[in-house]
Parts: sequence; C-alpha cells; structure tokens
Amino acid sequence: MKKAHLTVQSNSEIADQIYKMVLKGELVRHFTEPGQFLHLKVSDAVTPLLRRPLSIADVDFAVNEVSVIYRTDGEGTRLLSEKKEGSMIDVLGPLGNGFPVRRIEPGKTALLVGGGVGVPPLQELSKRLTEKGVNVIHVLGFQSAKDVFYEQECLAYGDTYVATADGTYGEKGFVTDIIREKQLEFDVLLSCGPTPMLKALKQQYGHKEVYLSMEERMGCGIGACFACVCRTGESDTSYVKVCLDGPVFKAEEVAL
Amino acid sequence: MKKAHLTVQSNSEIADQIYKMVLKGELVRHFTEPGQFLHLKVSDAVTPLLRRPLSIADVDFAVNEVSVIYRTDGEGTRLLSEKKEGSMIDVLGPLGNGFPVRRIEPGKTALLVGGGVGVPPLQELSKRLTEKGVNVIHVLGFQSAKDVFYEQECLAYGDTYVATADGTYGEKGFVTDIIREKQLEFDVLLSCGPTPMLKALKQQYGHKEVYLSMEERMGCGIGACFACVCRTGESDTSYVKVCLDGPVFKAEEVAL
Amino acid sequence: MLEVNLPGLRLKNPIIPASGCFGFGKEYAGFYDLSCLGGIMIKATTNEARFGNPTPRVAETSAGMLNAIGLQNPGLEHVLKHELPWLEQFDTPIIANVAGSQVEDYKEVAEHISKAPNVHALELNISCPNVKTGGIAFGTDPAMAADLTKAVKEVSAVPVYVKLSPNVANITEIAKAIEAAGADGLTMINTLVGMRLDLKTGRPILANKTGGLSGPAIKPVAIRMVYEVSQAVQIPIIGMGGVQTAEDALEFLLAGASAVAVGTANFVNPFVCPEIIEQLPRVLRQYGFQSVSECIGRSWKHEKQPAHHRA
Amino acid sequence: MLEVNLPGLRLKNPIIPASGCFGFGKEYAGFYDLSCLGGIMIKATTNEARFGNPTPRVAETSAGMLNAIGLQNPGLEHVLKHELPWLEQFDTPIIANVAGSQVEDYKEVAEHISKAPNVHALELNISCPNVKTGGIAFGTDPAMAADLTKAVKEVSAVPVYVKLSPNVANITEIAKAIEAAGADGLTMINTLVGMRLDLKTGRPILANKTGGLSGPAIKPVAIRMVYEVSQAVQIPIIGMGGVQTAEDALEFLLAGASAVAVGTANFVNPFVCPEIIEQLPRVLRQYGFQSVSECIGRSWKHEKQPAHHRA
Ligand SMILES: Cc1cc2nc3c(=O)[nH]c(=O)nc-3n(C[C@H](O)[C@H](O)[C@H](O)COP(=O)(O)OP(=O)(O)OC[C@H]3O[C@@H](n4cnc5c(N)ncnc54)[C@H](O)[C@@H]3O)c2cc1C
Ligand SMILES: Cc1cc2nc3c(=O)[nH]c(=O)nc-3n(C[C@H](O)[C@H](O)[C@H](O)COP(=O)(O)OP(=O)(O)OC[C@H]3O[C@@H](n4cnc5c(N)ncnc54)[C@H](O)[C@@H]3O)c2cc1C
Ligand SMILES: Cc1cc2nc3c(=O)[nH]c(=O)nc-3n(C[C@H](O)[C@H](O)[C@H](O)COP(=O)(O)O)c2cc1C
Ligand SMILES: Cc1cc2nc3c(=O)[nH]c(=O)nc-3n(C[C@H](O)[C@H](O)[C@H](O)COP(=O)(O)O)c2cc1C
Ligand code: FES
Ligand code: FES
Repeated sequence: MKKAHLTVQSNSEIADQIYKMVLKGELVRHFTEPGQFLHLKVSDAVTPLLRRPLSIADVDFAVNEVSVIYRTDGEGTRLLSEKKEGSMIDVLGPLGNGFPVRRIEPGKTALLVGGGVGVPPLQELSKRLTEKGVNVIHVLGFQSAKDVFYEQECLAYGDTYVATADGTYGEKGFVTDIIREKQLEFDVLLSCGPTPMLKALKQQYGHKEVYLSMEERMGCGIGACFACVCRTGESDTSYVKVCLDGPVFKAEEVAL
Repeated sequence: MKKAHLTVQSNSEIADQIYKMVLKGELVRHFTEPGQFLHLKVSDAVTPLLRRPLSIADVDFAVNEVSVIYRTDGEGTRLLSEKKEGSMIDVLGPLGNGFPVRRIEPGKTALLVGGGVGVPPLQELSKRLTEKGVNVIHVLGFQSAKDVFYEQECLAYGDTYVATADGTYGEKGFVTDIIREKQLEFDVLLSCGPTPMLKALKQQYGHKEVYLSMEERMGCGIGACFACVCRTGESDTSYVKVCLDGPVFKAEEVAL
Repeated sequence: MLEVNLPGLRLKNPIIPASGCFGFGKEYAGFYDLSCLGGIMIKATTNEARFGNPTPRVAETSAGMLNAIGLQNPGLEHVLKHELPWLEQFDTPIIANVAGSQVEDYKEVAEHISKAPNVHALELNISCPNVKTGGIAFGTDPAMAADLTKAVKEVSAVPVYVKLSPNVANITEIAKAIEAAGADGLTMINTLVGMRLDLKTGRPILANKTGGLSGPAIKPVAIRMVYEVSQAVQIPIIGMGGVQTAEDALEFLLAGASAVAVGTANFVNPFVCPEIIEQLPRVLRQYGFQSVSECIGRSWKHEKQPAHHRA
Repeated sequence: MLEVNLPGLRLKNPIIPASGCFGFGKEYAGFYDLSCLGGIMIKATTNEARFGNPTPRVAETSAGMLNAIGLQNPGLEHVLKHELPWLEQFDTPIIANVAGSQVEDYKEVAEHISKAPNVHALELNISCPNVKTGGIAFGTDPAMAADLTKAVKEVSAVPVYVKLSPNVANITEIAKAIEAAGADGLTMINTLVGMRLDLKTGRPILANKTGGLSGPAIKPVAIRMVYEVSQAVQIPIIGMGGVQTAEDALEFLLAGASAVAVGTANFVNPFVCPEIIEQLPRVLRQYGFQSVSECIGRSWKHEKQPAHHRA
C-alpha cells in the first residue's frame, strides 16, 4: 500500500468506450495477487474529489508496468480517458486481497468467469495460474459485440467462451447459460463482474470452491471509512470491507 | 460582446509572476477601445467556477490576436499560467467601455499612469493615441525592480518614468510623487491600477480631465448580477456597473 | 415533450433563469432571443430603489460562489415603467421576485407588480440571506412565512410562489405552513449562508461579511430538499441550486420539481439556458422518458417503474 | 509555534483527523507515525456494535461527497478492549466521538470511554444526519442538546466537546444553550444533509436516500458558522468542514477555531494531515503570524490589527 505518481505509458480505446491504460512506476513492485486494485486520483481539481478504484489487469515486473482496463462511465473515467502519454497520475495501491493463486494446486482446472469490466483482472490471473500448471477455462460475458475485449488474450491461456446478452457475438445469453450448456467442468471458480452475475454464480455453484471479486462504491479504499462493507451473514453486525478484506472473497464469506 | 474559444498562441513569464498570453480568434475583430477586457474561463472544471476579468493589453487586427498580461495571484491565474500553446480558452468579450480615444484631440498631451497589473491596457492606449497624433507620457508604478515590465514598450511611444515603492528601480516612491517632482504637464490623464492610486489621482487632479479604469470583483461581467457596482455619489441609490458602464469612467462619475 | 403547465404559468419548457442571476433580461437578450425560455424570474423588486450592500459583493468558493448583493434594484416604479414593458417583446411569462422589509412592503409590491400584463406569477423572496430586515427572517419561521403568504395572496392578481430558504432545520414544516396559507407553488432553494476569509487581510472577503452560497456545491442540499418537500405538499415546486446541465435539470425533475431555475451558471456561460433547453429532449430520451411531465417526482413515485424498466 | 492548549487537550499542533474519516487509526498508521498528529477523533462509538446503513453508502458531488455510513462501529466494549489500547502506542490525545439513540446510551458510552487512559476528551455526536433516532434530533433542538450535554457532563471523567449540526436556522442559539449546559468546547461542523439521484435508475444513489455532505463544497458554510459561534461563546471550538490545505486550516483559525479537524481529505490523500502540519509554519509566517494562538479569531478581533499591518 503506497502512494505514488505513476507515468502514463499509453492510454487507448480497445472496445466501445473501453480503455486500456498502462502505468509505470516503482509502486508496481508491491503488487502481490491478481485481483488487487489501484485507487486513482483522476484530476488535481476538487471535482471529481474522490479516487476511482480500478482492478489491475496485467503486471510486467520487468519494466515496472501495470495496466488497467476501464469503461468510460461517468466524469472520473472520462477524465482518465483524456490522459496523455507521459502525464502523471496520483495512485494509491496496490490495494486489497486478490485471487488466492497460492491455494490452487497444479493440475486442477479453474473456471474464470468475467462480466464486462470485470474481465480485466482475469488476465493476470490466467497468466499466474497457467504458470503454475493450473488449467484455465474462460467464460466472458458482454452486452453486445461492440463491447467485447480480451478474448484473444484469454485464448492464449486456455479455452475461452464468449456470451453476449444480445447474441451479436459468441453465444447469446449469460455466462451461467454457457457454463450449463457447455457442461464445463472445474475444480475452482473465480469470477469478477456485476453483482447479479456473482449472485447467480454463488447460487448455482456455491457448493464448490468459488472466489468472487466484489464491487462497491468506495470512499477511502483502505479500510478507514466503512463505505464499502458487505454483510457476511454470520450475525446482524458482522461484515467485511471490500477494499481491505477483499475485493476477492470466498463465496461463503459474503452475503449477496 | 461574444463568446468564443480562442487559441493560445503563447504564454510566458515576462516579470516576476507576471505572464503575457497571446490569444487568437475571430472575436478579436469586435475590439473597439483600449481598456476593454476579456472574461476568461480558466478551466473546464467547476472550480474555479467564475470567469476571470483581464484587460486587453494589445491588439493585432491583422492576425486577429490580442494579448493579456496578468499576475499569478490566486488559483485562477495560476491555472491560466499553465495553459500551453495551442490550447483553447473560452472567452467572453470584448467587454465594457474603454478609454475614449476619440475624445482626445491630436496635439494634446496625455499622461498615462499605470500601477502594477494596471499597466497592460496602457500599451494599446499609447499606440492608439500616438497614431492619432496625441503626445503621450507614461508613469508606471511597481512594488520592486523584479515586478517591472513594459517600460521598453512604452518608451517606443513617449517619455516614460518608472517608480518603485522600494526604490530598487527607477525613482523611489509612488506615481503621484513622480508627477509632482517631474512637474509633468498634461491635458488629460488616463489611469489604470489599484484603487488607492486612482483615489490619489482623482484627489490631486480631479479638476482636470481624468479617466480611471476601475477594478471590482465580478460575477457575470456583463451587467446582470450587480456584483461590480460603484457609487456615483449623485444620490443614495445611484451607481454605475464597472463591467458594463466601465471599467473606464471619467473621474467625476465615480465616488472613490 | 417539454411543456409544463403550472398555476399561472404555461411554460414551453421547464427552464427558467433564476432571480438575481439574469437582471431584467437586457444583458442576455444581447446573446439570444429570450422567447426561447420557459419563463424569466426577474431580479427582486422592492417598493423603493435600493443600492444594496457595499462591495466586494461576490467571492468564489469550491464549486460555488458567495454573493451579498443585498437586493439592489431600481424600485417598483421603475420596474413597472421600464423593465417589464421592455420584456413584453418576448413571448415568455415573467415571474416577478418580490422582496421587502415588512409585510406591508411585500403587499405593496405584490399588488402593483402582479397587475403588469406580462407578470404571470409572483415569487415571494422570504429567503434572501443578505439583508438585515425581512428576507430570511420570514423564511425561517413557519408562522411568519404563512402570515406573509396569506397577506400577499389577498392582494395578488396572479398565482403566488414562495421561495424557500435552505438555512432551516426542517424545511417541510415551513413548506406545509406556506401551502396551508394558500401559496400556489414553491420555489427552492435560495442560497446557503456562507463566508470566505481573505487570508491576506484576515477579514471576510465580502464587505457584508456573510453571503449566499450558490452553484454546483449546493446541488445535493437542493435535491434533498426538493425530494422531501415535493412529497409533503401538493403544490408544484420550481427547483434550483447548482443546475449547469440538462442532466442536472433532469435530476431536479426526478426529485420532484415541476420546472427548474438556473442561477449562477448564467454567469459562467451566458448561453447556458438555451443550451440546456436544446439538450433536454436528448437527455430525456437517453434516460427513457418521453416528456418532462413524466419525470416529475419519479425518484419517489415507487408505484410506477421508471419508463426504461418497462419495456 | 503550533501548540494549542484546550480543555483536556494539550495539542502539539492544531491538526486532528475528524471522526469517521480515520477509523480507529490503524489504516493510516500504515502510512505514517500517528504521533505527529495534534490529536485523533476516533469513529463514533455506541454502546452496542452497529452495522449501519445498507450500501451504497457514499456518492460523489461537486467538490464534495455524501455519506450515509450510519454510525457503523464495533461497539463500546470492543473499542475499550481493542481499539483504544492499540492507540496507546502513539503520543497523541484521543478524542472519543460518542453517539447513541437516547440520553442513556450517550451516558453509558461517555462514562466508560472517558475512563480509558488515552481518551482526553469526548466529542458528543448530536449531529449525525444518517441515523433514524438520536443523532441530529438532539442537534437541532437547543433544549434537548443542553439536557444531553448536562447528563453527559455528570458522568464524564474528561472534558466534553459537543459536535454541532449545520442543518439549523440559528446555530449560535444551540451553541449558547450547550455552553450554558456546561460543555467544555464545541466541534463544528458535521455534514449538511444532501442527496444525489442516479439518473439511470431515477432513484437516490445512497441506499439510505439522504446522506451527509462533506468536503470543500461545505467550507464556506463551516467558516461562517465558526465565525458566528466563536463570537457568541467563551468555550473553544474545533473547526472542520472541507479542510484540504494549511491555508484552509488557517482560514478556520482566523474565523475563530482553536484547532482544526480534517475529514474527507484523508480519503483523497492519506498523507493530508502530516502534510498540513508540515506546511503550517510556512503558511503562518507567510501571512505574518508567529504562532497558531495568535491567529485564533483574528477575523473578528478588530481591536487588534493583523500582525503584518503592525510593522
Ligand atoms: C475493487 C473495484 C475494482 C474495479 N475495477 C474496475 C475495472 O477494472 N474496470 C472498470 O471499468 N471499472 C472498475 N470498477 C468500477 C469503477 O471503479 C467505476 O466504474 C468508476 O469508479 C466510475 O467512476 P466515474 O467517475 O466514471 O463514474 P461516476 O458515476 O461519475 O462516479 C461517481 C462515484 O461513484 C463511484 N462509482 C460509480 N460506479 C461505481 C462502481 N461500479 N463501482 C464502484 N464505484 C463506483 C465512483 O468511484 C465515484 O466515487 C471497479 C470498482 C471496484 C470497487
Ligand atoms: C476590469 C478588470 C480588468 C482587470 N485586468 C487585469 C489585468 O490586465 N491583469 C491582471 O493581472 N489582473 C487584472 N484584473 C484583476 C484580475 O481579474 C484578478 O487578479 C484575477 O481575477 C484573480 O483571479 P485568481 O483566481 O488568480 O485569484 P483569486 O483570489 O483566487 O480569485 C477569486 C475570485 O476573486 C476575484 N478577484 C480576485 N482578485 C480580484 C481583483 N483584483 N479584481 C477583480 N476580481 C478579483 C476573481 O475574479 C475570482 O472571482 C482585472 C480586474 C478587472 C475587474
Ligand atoms: C448574484 C446572485 C443574486 C441573487 N439575487 C436573488 C434575488 O434577488 N432574489 C432571489 O429570490 N434570489 C436571488 N438569488 C438566488 C438565486 O435565484 C438562486 O436561488 C440560487 O442562486 C441558487 O441557484 P444557483 O445555484 O443556480 O445559482 C441570487 C443569487 C445570486 C448568485
Ligand atoms: C464517511 C464519513 C463518516 C463520518 N462519520 C462521522 C462520525 O462517526 N461521527 C461524527 O461526529 N462525524 C462523522 N463524520 C463527519 C466528519 O467528522 C466531519 O464533521 C465532516 O465530514 C466535515 O468535515 P470534512 O469536510 O473535512 O469531511 C463523517 C464524515 C464522513 C465523510
Ligand atoms: S472504501 Fe473506505 S472502508 Fe472501504
Ligand atoms: S459583474 Fe455582474 S454586473 Fe458587473
């Protein structure tokens, strides 16, 4: 957990309103697990005031570079998309606990399920898992053909299925439809994406070993403000913090 | 009175914390009198929210360029000083009524008195007056040697005296000291600078033909908000608006 | 798609420049044809001409500004003789902002100004934070606010809207008192009381010391108040506070406003009102709405699903 | 130059992280040594553990943010057993923020937490806008605020500061009632009640609907209130609301605060408190001051000329 200014190496649109930005700096050395995130100050002005959380998509320790993939949604991500090569960004990170690569044994099969801008962290995850000898299968869900990205990158590591909600690319339907229809077999499921998707996965595969990366609006990003809590279901007052304890949790740790 | 985006042609420091910025665009054609000002939006963000008024220092109709000279004082002017060549600035202007060059007859002698960042509009004024055959004498007041600018430009048009409050350049003292000590003779006095200076000039030379360019905090810059009023002294409720009726007034029109 | 009908006001669109931020229209008429506006809220008028407070009268703050104009205006007679007749050339209803120090002052201005042919509604300014007497005092006490409303309703020839102050602990209480007193509508919010110090002198920047805070900074406070009050009263609300874009205007409509006034943003961009009017149809459609009236109060009308969820 | 002595609090400098914006210090201890801080206002503590409100709990606004955490905290026992002992390693006084639904709750927490060795003062949170019972209800009624203050003073082993709500028409009235009831100091301001709608759903972004507005947007409101209250009471004020820089801190001192708390800015820059502390001496000197104590209330102490005008 460091605060530093990283240099923008590149920043370009890779799908409809989806940008990839590569950042360089010493801070990269502190990265440990795929699924960790960066908390970025997108502007020096007082508006937007808060930082923006973005998952780390890819790390290259050799050159101290990380990439993030983001959708231009509101003002913050729009400002981010305007950053020029060579400019500096105030970054807090790497934050949180990612996917527990260390706990997945070689030879096992991991099903990686990503939805929309939940897909990015799966790239580094795939890389780490395959390096370790884990077999990976990817299921990626998008709204429409124009939103699809990262299919090629995933194919490099293992089987990859793409679903679009409107059927304009790959299979028509949701990621859960694909898993069922293709009868995909796996030992562990790792997923990142919108909450309804995570919920469906937990419901259908909760008896298995499932890890979910959660999203919640954040204040501090470091555990101090209690903005990003998620109930565990244990007791009335028990909770975890997405920013500090997560964003990746075992499915049974979070009440969805 | 137009709103347009002008292009920054250049922007550089010409004295300690004093910048000169040259702007280009069609809007320049609407300029009529030296002493008019531009109302600039220094940033697209909501902070700083309001525009910043800056006097037009110099106009070149041939290439549609105006220059402004400003001191980096607060946040707005600091942001302005960071504008790069080629960037665009949202400008409202030219606003207000300037010095009445048309009313000053050839052969007469005009004393131009500027204090600090009140000096810039005198440049265009000097140019216009001399073009017309009016003799000009300049008296410029600054805090200190490091603040001095525009002496050379003024010398090109007529005698120029510089006073600094701390005596580190030119004569030590205020502009009024110089006018008295050098026994400067003139038919009309035109001045722009801090209110205490304008007040002293009005007090000492109010019986003559004196024009003063006033400064006041502004909201709209176009006469709608009543932020920038100045009493005329005629009645309890009589006033002029600096942005619309001024910024240049005959000394007797404003109660200082 | 943009029309809204309110007591006294047939608005061709819901966008109205806010009082005090548009003078009497003259300056903006130099930029565009004022007939495009839903209506115009003119500068507060008092019975006698007023100079207002000493300068400096404005100061800037984060995402906002402070003003302490102090109700400067040329007085009732001048407004009736010069400003209102000049505005008759435009095809847009005028909402006359009425101010005073005592109930009698309000009554006098209301009675006369409400008879001007192009004045279609009054806006009682009981919320100006920048004058010593009257103004905000009426706006923070439900009983005083109700009495004033009643008195003005008796003499006004047109519907009366009352402008609420946000500087209160319980705005619905005041709103309900004003509704019960017979007001035809509410306008809200006026400015929050604020101050900024000049570090160089150690003193307040404004000569009046305190001023009214407006601009994007106060929008969340305004939205909250419109949301609460619109559920507590039956009369319509013209919402305002920090509107800069068509999206902001939509947010006010969803919160429960029936029309939207734009204040400070006029200073930043003199074309802001026509630009919002131009953008509004696109923005409505983008969020699944076919008309302004359909949006009003959608944030709390839970029985109906937002349009784009129907499909 | 930076020391300030207040009831119960010998502060090595006037900069204190604000309650709810610093947890119980653990996270920020990962960034710097907390001993550099003037003091620490810990997260509101209630007698029982609370989960708080559903998420989303934060939303962004122009130059500000809304929060509706809802006083989530691990409860008195846990704070006494774990959080406060852990904080003992740092050489800085703790100000314990005390909350509850009823007078009895406040008393219970105050009595026990005030006995912890490193708790040097209490901050009574009578201004939380995000809970249904207690909180802000106490903060908008002078009589209730006074009764609560009295009750807590009776049981507290350390000086009691009361945290004021800005959501009132007359803050000096409440401040005076609290002073008369025996409070040792005031802290102000808590957040303004606000709301933001999500245009896509047409609903409030916050699950709690309304939230508390903090950040630079509210600084002018806070400065105005500190300026007014500091002239109306004799007890010291810890000022807050939108502080991001040493200049902002100076503005609060000049307005009449004796120390300054920093809230939201910690989220933007975790190092903001030590950075302000480092900058403060330079900023004081730049504006002609030799010490913090010399600045306090300068904006209204007209009998004395600001230092740099003496010469
Ligand atoms: C741990 C984590 C990892 C994320 N990783 C990615 C990623 O890799 N790629 C990507 O495109 N998006 C990611 N998101 C979502 C991303 O943070 C939001 O899209 C972004 O903050 C929106 O900012 P904005 O200014 O464009 O939108 P606005 O709506 O203008 O933002 C306003 C406020 O709401 C917050 N906010 C809005 N949407 C979200 C959201 N979905 N989740 C959390 N906060 C939100 C913003 O942070 C900001 O504080 C992640 C979120 C979290 C919590
Ligand atoms: C008609 C006119 C012409 C001017 N011409 C020049 C010029 O040619 N060169 C130059 O350097 N300055 C000029 N000024 C002053 C200039 O406008 C201010 O220095 C500038 O607005 C300060 O902005 P800031 O953001 O740096 O300061 P801040 O103090 O951060 O500004 C905060 C607010 O106060 C206003 N403000 C602050 N100081 C002044 C001031 N002295 N006059 C008016 N408003 C102020 C700003 O416009 C802004 O709204 C002129 C002012 C007026 C009214
Ligand atoms: C310079 C200025 C002058 C104002 N004068 C008046 C006025 O005369 N009467 C009135 O009812 N409101 C007045 N207001 C308040 C606005 O009409 C509006 O309620 C407030 O500014 C909030 O809207 P905004 O954030 O869009 O500016 C004034 C506001 C400003 C900024
Ligand atoms: C996320 C968040 C949580 C807060 N929690 C508390 C709290 O528990 N107790 C309290 O008295 N104030 C709480 N506050 C209010 C702050 O202490 C402070 O009064 C307010 O935010 C204004 O200061 P700022 O603008 O510097 O944030 C909270 C504020 C925020 C933003
Ligand atoms: S974002 Fe502050 S605790 Fe998680
Ligand atoms: S600045 Fe608005 S009237 Fe002059």
